Amino acid sequence: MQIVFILSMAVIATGMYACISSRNIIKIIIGLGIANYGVNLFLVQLGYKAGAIAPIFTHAQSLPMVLPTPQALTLTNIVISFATTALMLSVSLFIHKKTGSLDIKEVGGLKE
Amino acid sequence: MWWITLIEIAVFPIVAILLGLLLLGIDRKVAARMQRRVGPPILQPFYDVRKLFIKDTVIPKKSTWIFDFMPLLSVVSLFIIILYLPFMGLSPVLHGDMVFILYLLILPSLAKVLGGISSGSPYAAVGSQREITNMMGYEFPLVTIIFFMSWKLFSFGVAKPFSVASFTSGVMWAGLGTLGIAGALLLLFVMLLVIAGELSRPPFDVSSAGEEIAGGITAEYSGRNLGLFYIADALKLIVLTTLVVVLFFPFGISGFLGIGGWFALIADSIFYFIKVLLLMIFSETVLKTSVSRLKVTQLVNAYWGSLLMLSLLGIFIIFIDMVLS
Amino acid sequence: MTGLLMHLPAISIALPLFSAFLFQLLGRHKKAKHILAISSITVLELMLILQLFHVASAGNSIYVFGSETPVVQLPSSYGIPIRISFQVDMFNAFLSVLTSSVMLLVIIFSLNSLKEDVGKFYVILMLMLTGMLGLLFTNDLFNLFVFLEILSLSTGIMVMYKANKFSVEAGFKYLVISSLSGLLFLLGVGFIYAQYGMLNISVLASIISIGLIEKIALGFMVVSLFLKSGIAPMHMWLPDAYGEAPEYSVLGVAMATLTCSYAFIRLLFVFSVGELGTLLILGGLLSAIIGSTMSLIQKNVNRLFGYLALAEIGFIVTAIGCGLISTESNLVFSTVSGGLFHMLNDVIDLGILFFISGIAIRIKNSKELDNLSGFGDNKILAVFFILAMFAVSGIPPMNGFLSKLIIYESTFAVSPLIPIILMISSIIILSSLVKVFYSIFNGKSNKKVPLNMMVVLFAAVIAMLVITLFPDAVINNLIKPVTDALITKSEYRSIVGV
Amino acid sequence: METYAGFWHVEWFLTAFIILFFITWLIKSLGDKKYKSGIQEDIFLSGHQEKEYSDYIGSENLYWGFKESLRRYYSLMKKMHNGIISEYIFWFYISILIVLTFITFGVI
Repeated sequence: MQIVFILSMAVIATGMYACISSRNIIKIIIGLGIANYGVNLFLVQLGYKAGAIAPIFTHAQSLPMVLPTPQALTLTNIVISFATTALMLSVSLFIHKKTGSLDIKEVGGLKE
Repeated sequence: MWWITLIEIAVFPIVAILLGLLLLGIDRKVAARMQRRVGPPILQPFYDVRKLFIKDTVIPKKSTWIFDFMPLLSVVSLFIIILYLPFMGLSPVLHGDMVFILYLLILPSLAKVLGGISSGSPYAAVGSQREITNMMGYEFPLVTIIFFMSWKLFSFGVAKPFSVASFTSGVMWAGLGTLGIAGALLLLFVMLLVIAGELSRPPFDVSSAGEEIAGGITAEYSGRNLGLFYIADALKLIVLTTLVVVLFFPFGISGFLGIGGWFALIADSIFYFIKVLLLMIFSETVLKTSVSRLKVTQLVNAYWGSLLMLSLLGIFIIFIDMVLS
Repeated sequence: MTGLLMHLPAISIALPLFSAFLFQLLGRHKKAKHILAISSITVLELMLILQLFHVASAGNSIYVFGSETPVVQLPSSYGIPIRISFQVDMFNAFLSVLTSSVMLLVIIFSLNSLKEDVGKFYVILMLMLTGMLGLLFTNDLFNLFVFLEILSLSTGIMVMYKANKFSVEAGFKYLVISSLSGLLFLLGVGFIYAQYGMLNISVLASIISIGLIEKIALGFMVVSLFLKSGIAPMHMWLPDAYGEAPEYSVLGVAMATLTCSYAFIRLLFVFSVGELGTLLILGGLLSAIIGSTMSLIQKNVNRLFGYLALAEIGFIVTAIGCGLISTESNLVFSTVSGGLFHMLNDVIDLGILFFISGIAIRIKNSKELDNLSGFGDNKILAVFFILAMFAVSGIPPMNGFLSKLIIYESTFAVSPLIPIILMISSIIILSSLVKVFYSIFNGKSNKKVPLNMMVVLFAAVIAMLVITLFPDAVINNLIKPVTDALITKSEYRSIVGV
Repeated sequence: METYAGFWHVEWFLTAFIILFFITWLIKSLGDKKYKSGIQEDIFLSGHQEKEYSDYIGSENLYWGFKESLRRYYSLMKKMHNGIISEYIFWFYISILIVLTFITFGVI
């Protein structure tokens, strides 16, 4: 149980590290995506019970079920992160068209 | 009773103008005496103002309507401050808040700056941005001292530590050891320099530097407007010296001499006039004749650097004194 | 009538969403879209004002989604409140009225600035409004995350609405910042859910015992909201977003930032986490200093006002921080009421400044301070700008001075250093506004100011003058109940009888 | 309006303002009546005025004195606001660390 928790924290940490260390906009978006997967993993494992089955009620065997709420949270978070990533990718497309490069140093036009 | 305050509201400003112009005259006379020259007559400022009011008022083509309105606003705001301060040793006409007075002190120089920048001349523009830099500079030590004093009143348990009445109640300097007096003198020294800055007197007169920017803010002003700015300068002298009197010497003489009624009023006002006169002489006449002008960059360093450190040192000494006693 | 009042929280979210959907059906009829936008927001505003009066008289009202009767106490079959619920108290009712009136003014202000893409603009504006109202009313942590994301996405698109090189970059930064903050907020929510298995704020607030896990969870949640409301070390995106947003809807973006600051104020007070007060004060002072000093050297007028907004957020956050730290009750009350009163004044004063700069940019169609001059002969605009300048920098008798007076004279009891720094930064704000005055109101040009912009400006100035002339009335029957609603947490917690 | 440590009365300020505004306007009207109002003159320039007005003092070099005296502070600010997104996010991580250490160790 603790291992999954530590793993998800590690995934979040790598995603966040990717955001600050990469110089390319696409890599920042990928970093954000990875961090989002980390949070999803953390949310899903919250409701985990050993030996329990997925919380689907139709034709369910009479075994204990896993907690459904965190999975609902994860579903919504996946949808939201999908929308955000799609929007950011289209924006980076636009940035490339306007400034001709994806490097955050050239793109960083708004100085002090 | 309220009509008495209305009369006071109308009378006090006129008295303040006369007193201010008189003080300016004395200031120029003493400065001249210090440089071993005769100097203009004491009533010279009155003649200056009369001359200015007779002259034509020239309004430059490029200036906007604000150019003509701002001298008025500058004088009105100074009149209002006088009502909130214990002018002539009497209790203030209207009860005000120290933070309110601090902010209202900005209005006259702000009006002067707005008038300057809308006068269209580049000299006035440079002069007014120097005046704003000067204003940003001297606010720091001024605000530090006043907030420390009200915090001191607050630690003494005064109900409304920010109101002017609690400043003049004399609780401030009640229990002061020798260390406290040294700290208070240091704060007084910083306050005198800050007042010289607010009046843009020589060491800090970057905004109306005659030589560099041809008369600074009031380069384009003439006639009535310049007369009003002259009156505003005199009023500001009165207001600031009264502020120092409130902060550092709030005690009256009549209680000490034990005379009552009308004589007490006269004695108080004379004592007030002496206090104001001495403060003016030490704060800017001495400075005017001994120190030359600072550059704009040195100005902010002087305020935010050395003067601020001095005031913090004074505050620290007083704090130790409070802890000891 | 009571039926409508009962469903008001849900309607206030549904109406903007539904009208956002309707815009697509109207096709190319620009006139119809304008009418729909204005009418839907006015109806919404009237309902929210109605709700404000209802809450003022009848106390908090709750709305539980998906249960038989919306106002019933949560079914406690499992002992865990499962459904998502909205709770409306004086604080968020007051802010919702403020938000919707700001959005109404923004819509009227941008009536003739929109070329052909009218529908797109209104859809984004309506989504922003939905996000803001949802963020204000929600009583559920995860629901707060969802509305935070809706608000962030739509505000990000609004920032890059002008689609030029700089605004796209500012928008991209806004989106990256928002998704990062949403991510960490969700992490905090996850921790709370792991510990208590429930997400309802008022129930959590009544049973939470602040341990290590709760502290870390609240830390994550609150920091990500600090980032979204632009507090000091994490503020760099704010001037970019305000500088590059379209000049007629930049006030909407400012309102989005203030709504995020509502979110963390609500969380801090409901979960009564006192430790963060010192940090809030440090962050507030730092943003006041950075905001004012950086606004001195700006060349783009909206970017300069962005730094002013940052400094104003610094004032509000310092006051709230002092409220969190201090224990003596009327000190807490006066600091928090100073902060909230300043929030109201700040929205109005910055609104006037943004409207005037919007007018100047629209006529001169350039954002640089140097080529905005030419309004020297426009008397009304100059008077309004001077009044707004006095108000923002707190010169008596304007409304900014009232709230700053309350803030100075209450935070000084916490430590005299705080009002000193705040006062210095408000003097520097004054000088940067003099710089804007110098570059806009000089020289003569007989350009006519469009009517709808003047109407909006008049409305904002009238609101400022009302507060200036009747401070006691505004404080006693608006700011006082709002502060009580925020500070006395008992009613907020006990609404959900578990 | 009562605040925690002070007070503010709008009505006194406004009455004083109106009365004194009238008095000052009277003082101003003491001035020379005969003067031809609005004598439009050119501004005083030691040399020939060739440039348009606003080219003289652009908004860029206002407050040169203030910027010059706080030179180190402003260079630090320029480095801090350099427009690179990963720097901004880095500041966010620093703030997370500060807040978390602050809140866990309960330093008031």
